[in-house]
Amino acid sequence: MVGPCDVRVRVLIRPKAGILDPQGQAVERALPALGFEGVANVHVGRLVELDVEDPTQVPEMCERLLANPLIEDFEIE
Amino acid sequence: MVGPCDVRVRVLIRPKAGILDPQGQAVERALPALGFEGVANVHVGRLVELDVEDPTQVPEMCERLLANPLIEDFEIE
Amino acid sequence: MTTVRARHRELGLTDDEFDLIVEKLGREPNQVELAVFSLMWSEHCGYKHSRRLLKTLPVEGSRLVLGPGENAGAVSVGDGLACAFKVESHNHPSAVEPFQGAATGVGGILRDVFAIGARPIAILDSLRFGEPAGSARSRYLLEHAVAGIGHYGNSIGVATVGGEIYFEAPYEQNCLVNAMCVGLIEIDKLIRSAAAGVGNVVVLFGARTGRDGIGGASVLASAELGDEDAAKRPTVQIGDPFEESRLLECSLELLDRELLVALQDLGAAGLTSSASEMAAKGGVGIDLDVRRVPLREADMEPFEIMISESQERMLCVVEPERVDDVLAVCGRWEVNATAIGEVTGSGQLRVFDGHELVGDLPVTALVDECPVYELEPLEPSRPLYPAPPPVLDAGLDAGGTLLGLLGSANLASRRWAFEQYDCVVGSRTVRRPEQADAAVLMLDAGGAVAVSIDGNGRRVAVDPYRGAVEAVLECSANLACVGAEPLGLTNCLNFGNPEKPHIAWQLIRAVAGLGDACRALGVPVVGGNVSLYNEGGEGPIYPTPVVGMVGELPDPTRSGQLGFAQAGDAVALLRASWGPSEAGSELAKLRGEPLEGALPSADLGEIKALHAAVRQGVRSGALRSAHDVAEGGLAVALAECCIAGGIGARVALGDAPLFAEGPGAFVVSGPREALARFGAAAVELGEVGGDVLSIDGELELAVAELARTHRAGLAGLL
Amino acid sequence: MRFGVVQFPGSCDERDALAAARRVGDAELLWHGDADLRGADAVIIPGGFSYGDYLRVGAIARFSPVMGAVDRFASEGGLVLGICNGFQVLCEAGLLPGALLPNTSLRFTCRQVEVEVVNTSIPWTRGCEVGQRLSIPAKHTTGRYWSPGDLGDQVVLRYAPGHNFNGSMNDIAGVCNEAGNVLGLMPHPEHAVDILTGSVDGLALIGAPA
Ligand SMILES: Nc1ncnc2c1ncn2[C@@H]1O[C@H](COP(=O)(O)OP(=O)(O)O)[C@@H](O)[C@H]1O
Ligand SMILES: [Mg+2]
Repeated sequence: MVGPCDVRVRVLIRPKAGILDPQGQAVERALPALGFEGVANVHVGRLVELDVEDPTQVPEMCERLLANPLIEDFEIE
Repeated sequence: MVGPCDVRVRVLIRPKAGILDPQGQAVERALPALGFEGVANVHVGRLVELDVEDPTQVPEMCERLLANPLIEDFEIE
Repeated sequence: MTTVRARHRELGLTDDEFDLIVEKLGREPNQVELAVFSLMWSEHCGYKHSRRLLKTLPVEGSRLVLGPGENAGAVSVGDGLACAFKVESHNHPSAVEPFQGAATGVGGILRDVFAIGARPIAILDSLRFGEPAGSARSRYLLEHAVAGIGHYGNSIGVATVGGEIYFEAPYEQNCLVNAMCVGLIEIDKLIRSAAAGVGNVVVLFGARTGRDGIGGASVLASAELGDEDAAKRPTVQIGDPFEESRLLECSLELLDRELLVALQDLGAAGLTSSASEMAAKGGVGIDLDVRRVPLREADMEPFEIMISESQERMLCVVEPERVDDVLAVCGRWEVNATAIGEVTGSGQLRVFDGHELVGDLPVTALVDECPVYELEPLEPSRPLYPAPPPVLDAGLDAGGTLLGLLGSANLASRRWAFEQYDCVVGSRTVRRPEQADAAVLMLDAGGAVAVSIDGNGRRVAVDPYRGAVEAVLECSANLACVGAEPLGLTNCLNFGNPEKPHIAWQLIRAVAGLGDACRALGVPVVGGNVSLYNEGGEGPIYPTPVVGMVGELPDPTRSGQLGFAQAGDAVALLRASWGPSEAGSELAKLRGEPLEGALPSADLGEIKALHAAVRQGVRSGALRSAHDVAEGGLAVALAECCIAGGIGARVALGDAPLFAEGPGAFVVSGPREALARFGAAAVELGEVGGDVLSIDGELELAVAELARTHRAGLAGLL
Repeated sequence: MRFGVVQFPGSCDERDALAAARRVGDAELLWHGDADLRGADAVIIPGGFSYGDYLRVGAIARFSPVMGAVDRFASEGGLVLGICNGFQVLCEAGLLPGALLPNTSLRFTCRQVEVEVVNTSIPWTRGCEVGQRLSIPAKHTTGRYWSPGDLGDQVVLRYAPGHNFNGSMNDIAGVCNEAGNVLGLMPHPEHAVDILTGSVDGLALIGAPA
């Protein structure tokens, strides 16, 4: 399945700034209860990793499928 | 809320090797039908980003809250 | 030799069992064979300590369609339709990883039901945890187990319509997660799991096979959980409801097109138990080639492939000329399907790795000749369990006591949990949680089925026989309250280590109680499950037989409800052989009293007649509400009727005790003249109306306050 | 009136939607793999967990062949109703504005809710009065509606006060496209078509075009 010339790509997907991120908030609220102080700006997003033959496809794949540009920002590594 | 000496930490959380990753599997199966060829080894995980005063605490945070060590591996950046 | 012996002990086999295996094979088993035997002869698959007891349960009934022995039992509900159902435990996996453990528990019981060809229509869950107050672990297990059940049931589109949750200290280390599934099937479409037809092809379909739950059946299900839990963790099974929903539709289409000879789910012990049980039931042999099994991970050894507990897989037997059609149907549902073997006349389960024979096992030895052990019961001379810590002041007045009970973990509203479950999908749900004592699901041809699940471990701990009888009566009472007549029963026996004499005694007495109650009510036991060795550091769990019952009612528009319905209606107590006591009651628990004293004895004949009277009253419309008096006694029952109806009542109880518990009583309401028809069984207590519950003038509480306390109880603890 | 009810892998409520539609007209299932609406006058994208809700709700289903046909059908003014997961799919497909985010509770919640009809000018609500309240079950984990900017009268349904359990912006429960032929909502009208199961208010929406 994995071709010789495949590249491992990592896509980081984050909730857009300004849109409520209850997951981040939940983590931020839970940490002090566990005794972890001094934590702020917690955000929870998605991590997608894949092998692709043609890395130039990836931005379009993100735009159309992996992320929803209306509510999410993505970063390709 | 953000202290001067805070560090932005990025945690990547992935399904443990060998443990079923239904999401990655479903995405991989769907992609060709959607016109995205030549994609393999898709894995979907979580991305947690946070500002911490004391980065040495982060591994323990992952163990206890951010990740589920039974089924997930985490990587701190 | 010594290494082999070391190995068989690791796998949970005794030296005697190992010698017996050598005798059956006429030689030493190899690694594959030893792994297969260790699982088939584990408690979980072999029923080593329960088989003899289970044989004592009644299995006859006029409506019986399928009794114990198949993946699920079934009873006839008319129009050529059968209702299939079964309850099963996933206790140890849930204690290790509650979300996935509970989710895969639901997945497993769903497969048992569609393995006989039935379409699942309902799920119920029965949960036991330690006290949530003051135990972060218990709250964690509760939150994640409930989320896991919802995740799986909601995603696959089967309504979760009922269940129960109890909190007791003995479940702290060893929680219980039992799930029941109910399905519907046309009787002539029922399919068995018996393999047949030498030369027929064995097809594995569903998820690919990984290292999930390797050793699960013998390690997770047959050994006490101790500190070494961590070692078991890498084998956590992950559920994929999306895979299962395709597997379900695919299986039902294969059966609909009559393409299969036999069908079986892969549960505990994976391919090993499925293949050998299919072969044993059909009196045939099966050859399997593990090399053809689609793997999720390369380099799995043959024995790993044979015992893997990867979820969402099924095994079927197909005539050679139909294999292509079967693969085509699977393809349409995007379900992997592979021919991995064939039916033979050898009576052997033969495991090949390509052309190499890596295991050759006599099927009867695996399935039918597992050693069965005699229990050595000893009645304990004093309570086995410590008294619970007192949390309710014995000096409180009646009102304060009632509020204390309503807000307590065991009696508080379960809304926090059941709102996480889809109870409407399927368009059958006529009675949802908190509308009535049993869930009601209507049938397409008219009529409806009602389902209930119950089992109070603390009362069984006080008196295993009467406690088990009460569990059956409670289910039957719940069905009566919606107007349903019991048709069949399933059960899950959750107990501690049966090799301990006191546990053996609990098990024997509880099964005797189950059997007697079923015989008295004329309800057959159509199936179930056994989960033993439920012990943690602090000792055994409460003995917990969980009973699931299915009944029928002719007219869903006449389904009963528990809430008072109409101002001016009379409120009555309907009772027979009712002699409630505080022994083992919720009040006794909250006051920290030891688990002593006798549960009230019950005249099963009288109570059966009472249930019939309530059922008739609901069906005829004479009763506008019906609710059985259970945990918390009469006062709590009255409060629950007020809360559910959003209306008050003014009653005088006379000599009836407020909080004592025992079977054989109902709080009902309806027109005064209608209630009069119940004759001596009925005692008029008062009248529905207003926004206050007033008992004997001595207890006056606003319904709004009762509701607030009841609603806040569980959510407040989390 | 002929309804087509789309079936994706992982759909849950398609049979319920089919039965509900048959109370007011003819209806048949449409397979996700066929780019063919088989002459339907109205299409229902049902609830459930298409493709397991994996990656992002509705993200994968929206690429299935049948959705291409739905897209053309909608652009020609065909009537489309997206329920719950169907609403999510239509938003992902760009047939409806906005997006659906995780409930603020982060929990799946199943509850009978009341919604208020605020726009009766579209085919799906023409049977309703402005301000009319409908009792309909809602059940989802990802129902928090969000959209940049003001939607004006594309807002068709709002949760009645106290009934917005998912945290939707401005209590929005259902929105339509600019033309008004495509409606998406989180509550399940197909589960409110029989008094025995709790309510018949859903017929006001499903039955409107018929
Ligand atoms: N407590 C019980 N009461 C009645 N039947 C039981 C009980 N426990 C197990 N059985 C029956 O024994 C058979 C084997 O059970 P089990 O191994 O759990 O089946 P499966 O592997 O399909 O889940 C089933 O038919 C089941 O109904
Ligand atoms: Mg089975």
